[in-house]
Amino acid sequence: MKSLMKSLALAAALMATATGVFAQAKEQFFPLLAYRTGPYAPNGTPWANGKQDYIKMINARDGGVNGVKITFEECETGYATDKGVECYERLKGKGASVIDPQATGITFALTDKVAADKIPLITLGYGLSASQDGNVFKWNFPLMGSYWTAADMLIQHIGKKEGGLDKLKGKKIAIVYHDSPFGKEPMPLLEERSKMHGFELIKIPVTAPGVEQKSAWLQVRQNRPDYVLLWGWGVMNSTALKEAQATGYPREKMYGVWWSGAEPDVKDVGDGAKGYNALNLNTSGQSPKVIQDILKYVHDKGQGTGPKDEVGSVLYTRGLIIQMLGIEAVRRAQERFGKGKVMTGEQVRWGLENLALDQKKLDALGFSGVMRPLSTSCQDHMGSTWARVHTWDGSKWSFTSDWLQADEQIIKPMVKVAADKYAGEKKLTRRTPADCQS
Amino acid sequence: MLYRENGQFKSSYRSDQQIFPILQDRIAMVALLVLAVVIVPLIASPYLLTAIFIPFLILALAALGLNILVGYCGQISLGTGAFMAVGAYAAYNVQTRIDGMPLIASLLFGGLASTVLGVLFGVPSLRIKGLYLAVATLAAQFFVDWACLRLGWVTNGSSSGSVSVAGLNVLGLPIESPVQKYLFALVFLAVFALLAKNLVRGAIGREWMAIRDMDVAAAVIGIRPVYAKLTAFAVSSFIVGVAGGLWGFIHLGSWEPAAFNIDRSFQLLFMVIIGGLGSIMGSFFGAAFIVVLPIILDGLPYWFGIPIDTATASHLTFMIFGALIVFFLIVEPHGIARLWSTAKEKLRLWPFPH
Amino acid sequence: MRKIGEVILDVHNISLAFGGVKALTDISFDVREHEIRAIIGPNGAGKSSMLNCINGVYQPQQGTIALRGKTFKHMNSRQVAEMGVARTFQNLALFKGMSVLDNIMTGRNLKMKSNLFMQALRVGPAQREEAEQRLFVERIIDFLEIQPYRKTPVGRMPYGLQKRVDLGRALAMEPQVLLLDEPMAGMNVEEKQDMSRFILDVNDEFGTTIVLIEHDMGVVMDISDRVVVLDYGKKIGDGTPDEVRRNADVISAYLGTSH
Amino acid sequence: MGFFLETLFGGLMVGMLYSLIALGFVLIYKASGVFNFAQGAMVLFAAMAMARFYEWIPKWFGFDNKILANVLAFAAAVLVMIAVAWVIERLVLRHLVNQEHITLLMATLGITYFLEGFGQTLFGSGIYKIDVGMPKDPVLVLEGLFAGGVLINKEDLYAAVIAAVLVALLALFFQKTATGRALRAVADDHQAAQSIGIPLGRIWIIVWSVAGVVALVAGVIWGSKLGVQFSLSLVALKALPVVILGGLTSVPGAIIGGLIIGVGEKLSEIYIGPMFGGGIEIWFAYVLALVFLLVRPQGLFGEKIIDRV
Repeated sequence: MKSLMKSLALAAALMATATGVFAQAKEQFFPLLAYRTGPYAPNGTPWANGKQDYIKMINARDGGVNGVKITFEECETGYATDKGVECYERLKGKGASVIDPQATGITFALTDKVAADKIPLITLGYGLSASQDGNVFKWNFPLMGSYWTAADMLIQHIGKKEGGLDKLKGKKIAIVYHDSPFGKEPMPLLEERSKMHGFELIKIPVTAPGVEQKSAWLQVRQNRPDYVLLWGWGVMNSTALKEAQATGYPREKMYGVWWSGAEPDVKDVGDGAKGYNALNLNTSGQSPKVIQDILKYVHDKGQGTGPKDEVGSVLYTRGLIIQMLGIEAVRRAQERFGKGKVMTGEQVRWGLENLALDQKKLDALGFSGVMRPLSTSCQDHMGSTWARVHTWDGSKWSFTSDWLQADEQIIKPMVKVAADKYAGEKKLTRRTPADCQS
Repeated sequence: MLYRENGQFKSSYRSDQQIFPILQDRIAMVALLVLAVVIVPLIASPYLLTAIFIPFLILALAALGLNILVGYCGQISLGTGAFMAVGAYAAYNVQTRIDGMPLIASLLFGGLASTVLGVLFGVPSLRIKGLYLAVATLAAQFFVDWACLRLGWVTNGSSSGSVSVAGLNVLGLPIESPVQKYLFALVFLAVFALLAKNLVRGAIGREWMAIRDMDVAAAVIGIRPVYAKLTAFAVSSFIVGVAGGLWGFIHLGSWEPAAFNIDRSFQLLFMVIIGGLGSIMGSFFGAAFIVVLPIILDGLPYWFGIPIDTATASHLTFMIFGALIVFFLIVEPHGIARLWSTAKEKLRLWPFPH
Repeated sequence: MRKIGEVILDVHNISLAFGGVKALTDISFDVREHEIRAIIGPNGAGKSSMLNCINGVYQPQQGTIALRGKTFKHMNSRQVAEMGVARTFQNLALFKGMSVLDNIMTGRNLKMKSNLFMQALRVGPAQREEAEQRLFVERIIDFLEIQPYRKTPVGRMPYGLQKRVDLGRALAMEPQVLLLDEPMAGMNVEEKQDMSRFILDVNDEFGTTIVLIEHDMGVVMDISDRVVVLDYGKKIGDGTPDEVRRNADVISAYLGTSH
Repeated sequence: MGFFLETLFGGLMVGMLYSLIALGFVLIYKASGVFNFAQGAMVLFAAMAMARFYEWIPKWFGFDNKILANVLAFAAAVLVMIAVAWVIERLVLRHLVNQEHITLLMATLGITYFLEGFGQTLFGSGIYKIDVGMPKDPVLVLEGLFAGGVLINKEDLYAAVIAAVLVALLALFFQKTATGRALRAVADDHQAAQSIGIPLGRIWIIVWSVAGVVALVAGVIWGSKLGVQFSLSLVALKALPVVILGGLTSVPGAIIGGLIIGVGEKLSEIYIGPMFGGGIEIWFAYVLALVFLLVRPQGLFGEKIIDRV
C-alpha cells in the first residue's frame, strides 16, 4: 500500500498547486471535457477546438466578460463514462460553474451529480430529451434541441418531400442507429410518429463503435426502406455511408441527425456521399464575423487550437456556439448578480435559464445567420428548436431546406410524461414559480 | 527500521497460520486501517475521494476477484467486465423492483447472479484450456454487452438503456456524500479481502493453485478439477459481481452497458498482471497503479507546464500500460507484490545480507 | 518387521494405445501387500504409461485393474486416490508456485472436510482441521529432513530436495500403495542413497506397498522384492531380482541384441 | 432467394477478410506458440502507416502520381511492419521463450495497447483514406433469375481475389522455400529445430514480418472499404472465433473457419437477429465457436492435445 499512498500524496500535492493556480479571483473557469482519441476522436476534435478558440478569442478581443478573464482546462474522456466522471470531479474542484460533457453517457452519469454540486449542465442538441422540462431538470440545459426534436424535424422534412405527412402512410422508414443510449433516445418519438402517420419504423442497431456494418446494410437492402435515418457518431457515420454506397442504397434517401452531418463523416467518402442529407443546427464556413475574429485574434497570432483550415467546419462552429452560450449565460448572470464578478454555478444556472439572444444580440456577437435567436425560461430549458437540412454535394455541405421546427404539440406532452416519470423515480417535486425566481 | 522476526517464536501451528505471522506486519496493517478509516476521510478532498479512492477501492475489489481466477486458479478471463455488468444490473433490478430492498442485499444478490453466469461460462474450462478459454470468456463479454442493451427488463424498460439509482442508504444512514460512499466501499473491500485471503491460504486455495501449477498431478492426489475450477469461477465472479454493483451504484450512480465493456475487462486483467498474479495484496497495488497513473499523466501538463495536449497524454497512457505489461511479464511475473515482498525479505536480513 | 501379505493390486491384460501407437499390450502382473515391486525396462517401454493406467490418468482400452479385489476398468484419479493409491512423478510435477508446506498439505486435502464458507470465515472447525493436518505434515517434513525449507517455494529448491517434496506429498495421503516413477532419476550417489533409505523406511515403518520404476539396476536389485520387465509395451520378464537377472529376453532387451 | 444469395455472398466476402486476419494469428502461433492478440493492432498500425505515407510521401518528394504514391506507401508500410516485427522479437519474444501460453497471450495484450497508443501518436486519431483505386459501386447480376437480381459489391470481389492470391503465395512460401521449411520445422518442435541449428530469433522475425505484411494487406483492403481509424483494431476480435473454429495451427482451418464465421454471422444477423432485436452477430460468432469447441476442443483442423506425465 505504501507505493499507493506515496503516489496519492504526490497527486494530492500537485493537485493542490494546480488548483492554487486556477483559484485566483477575477477568472471564470470553464472545464472542457473532450475526446481527441478513440473511435469518436474524428468528431470530438473539431468540436473541442471550437470551444477553446472561442474562449481564447473572447479573452484576446474583449479581455473576458466585463473584465473577468476566462480560463479553461481540457480533460480527455475518450467518450468513456467513468473517465468523464473523473474529469468532472477533478475540474469541478477548480471552480467550474457550467459544464458540457460532450457525450450522452457522461450526461446520464452527471445528471444526478450536478444537482448536488449546483453546476448547470449544457447538453446542446443531445443528452436527455426529457430534460428540456426545466421544472424537473433544474440543472440540465439541452439548448437548441434534443434527439426528440431532431427526429421530429426529420420526419416532418421527409413528410414535406412526400408532399404531406399523410403521404407517409404505408411508407417504410429505417433508422440505422448507434447501439447505445445515444442511438436509442429518439425511439419513443419515432414510434409516436409512426403511429400517427402509419409508416413502418424499422430499427437497425449497429454495435458500437460501428466499424462493421455489413449486416446492418444487408438488412436495409432486404427491407428496401423508402428512407433511412442515420443516427451515428464518430467512425460509424463514414462507415455507414460507405456501406450504403456498397449496397447501392441511394444517399439522397438518407437523412442524418445533426451529429451525423459534419465534414469528418463525409470527407473521405467524397463522391460516395453525394446527395446525403443531414440536419444541422448551425451554418459552417469562415464568413461569419465571429469566425473572422477568431482567425484574426487567435489563429493569426499562432494560438489556434486546431488546423486553421478546419476553423468554421460544422462541428467546430457548434463548439463555438456552445461556448458562446456558456459565456453569454455568465454575462447574463453578471447583469443580475454584479458586473465584473466571477459567477457561481447557481448564478450561471440562472443566466442559462434567462438567456434572451434576439437577432440583434446575435449580430452583435458575430453570429448573424449562424444560428436562430434563442430564449430560455424556467420551464423551457431548450430555448429554440430550429434546424435546417444540409446536403453533401461531394465536396461541401449546402443547405437544402429552410428552417425547420419541432412540433410542440407532440414533443411537449411526451417531455411532460417522461419528466414526471423521472421525477417519480428520483422522488423530485416540480419547481414552484417562486423557485423560478431564485 | 526494526523489521525483524527474530525472537518471535511460534508456539502453535495456529499462531503460525495467522495472516500476518510477523508482529511488524500486524502493526503496519492496523496502522493502514486507521489511515484508511480515520485519516483519509478527514484529510482527503472530495475530488480525491470520488475520483481516486472510490474507484480504486471498487476496482481493487474486482481485481481481487479476477486474481482468484487468473492468479490462483490459472484460468484466464477476458470477460470480467461482463460479470461486473451482470452484478450491477441484477442489483439494480432487485433494488428498483422490490420496494425497500436493503442496499447491501441488492449488491449481494448482484454477486449471486454473476456467480451463476460465472459457473455457466466456467463449464467450458473443464474441457478447454488457456487460449481457448480466453475466447470463451470473450463470448460472455459480448453476449452480456448485447443483452444489457437489448433485453428491456434488464434495464427496467428505460427507453435509452441507461439506468440510475438514487437515495442509497444502509439502515437509514444515507450513502450520498463522498466520505460515506468511500467508507461503504472500503468496508466491502476489507471484508472481501479478508474472506478471500482465508480461502486462498486454506484447503480450497491450495486446490486452486495445484490446478494452476500442474493439473494432472493435482488430479492424481485426489483434487477434482471440476470442483476446483468451478469454485474458483464462482468465488471470483461473485466478488467481481459485487464490485460491479458498487461501480454502478456507488461510483457512477447512473450507467449504461458501455461502462462494463471489454476495455474494463482488459483494464482489470492489467491490474492483476501488474499488481501481481496470485497475490491479494497485488490486486491492490495493480488497482492503485492503473487508477492513478493516467490521472497523473493527464495532470502533468498542468502541473509542470509541460506542453502535452490531452490526446498525446492519453496515447502515452496506452503506451506506458502496454510497455509495463510486457515489462512485468518478462522481469517480474509476480508484479509489484513480489517486488514489495522481496523488499521486505531484504529488510529482514538488513544490514547483514546472508 | 514387515512380511509380504496378500495380493493388493492386480493388473490384468492391460492394453493401451494412443491413436495408432500401441503403448501397452496385454500386460498382467500383481503386487502383494507390503512388498516393493519394481517395473524396469528401456526408455519407451511403457513404464510410465503403466502407472498412468493404474492411477486413472489414462483409461486403458482393454484389461482390468483390481485393488484389494475391487476390480475397476474406468476409474478417475480421484477415486483411485480415495482408495489409497499415491504417486510421485518422473519429471517433477510439483506445484511450483507453492511452498514446501503447501505442496505437502495438498496431499491432505482428501482428509479435509470443512466447506467453502467455513474456510472463508475460518471459524472453529476449519481452523482446527487446518492445524491438525499441519501437525501430520510436519511429521512428514521431519521424516524427510526438509524442515529448513518449510516456507520456501519449491521452485527455488535443489532438484534432489524437490524429489523429496514430491515423495512427501504422496506420503501425506497415507497411501496403502505408493507408485514411484523414477524417484532417483538425475540424482548423485548420496542423494540416491538417501532416497533409497527413505523408500525402505516408508516400506518398513508405514508398511506401505511400493511400486517402483527405476533405471538404476543396482538400486532396483538391492531394494525390490520382485521385478516386472517391460519392453516395447510388452511384458518380457517377471520375478525376483535374481530370476530376472538370468532371464534371456531381459538380457537381450538390455544388451539390445535382437533374437 | 436472390437476397439469400446476397447475404451468403456478403458473408463469404467478410469471411475472406476474417480469414486474412486469422491467417496472421495462425502463422505466428505455429512458429512461435504465441497467440498474438496484437494482430488487430498490427492491422490498424499497418493500415495507418499506409494511409498516412500515401498522404506524406507525395508531399515530401513533391510529385503527384497516385499509383507511384500507393506503391511507395505500401513499400514504406512493409518496412514499418518488418521493423515492428524486429522490435517485438528483440524486446519481447526472446525474453519469453518457452513461457506458458497465457503469459505470452497477456504479453501480446500489452503489445496491443502499446501499438494502439504509438500508432495514434505517430499517425493521428482521425479517419484516414486508403485509395488503391478499388471500385466502390455495386453491380447487379443474375437479374434474369431473380426479381431485383443479386447485388454484388465489386470491391468485395476484388478483395476476395487479393486475399486468395495472398493465401496461395503463403502456401507456396511454406512448401517451396527453405525458410518456409525451416518455419514448419520450428512449428513442429522448438528444441529440435534449435538443435539442428535453425536460428529461432531470425525465424521469429521472419514470421512476425510475414504476419505484419498479411496484416497490412488486410488493413489495406478493410481500410479502402471503410476508412482507417483507431477502431480498426477491433476487427481482430471478430477474427478470434475464426481461429478457434479453424484450429490454431491450421492455415486451411483459418480460411475455412473465416468463411464459416463470416457466412454464419451474417445469416444469423439477417434471419435470426430480428427475433432478438438485432445486433447478435458479434456474440453469435463466439457462441458458434464455443459450442464447436465443446464438441471438438482442438478445432476443425487443429492437432489433438494429449497430456503427458
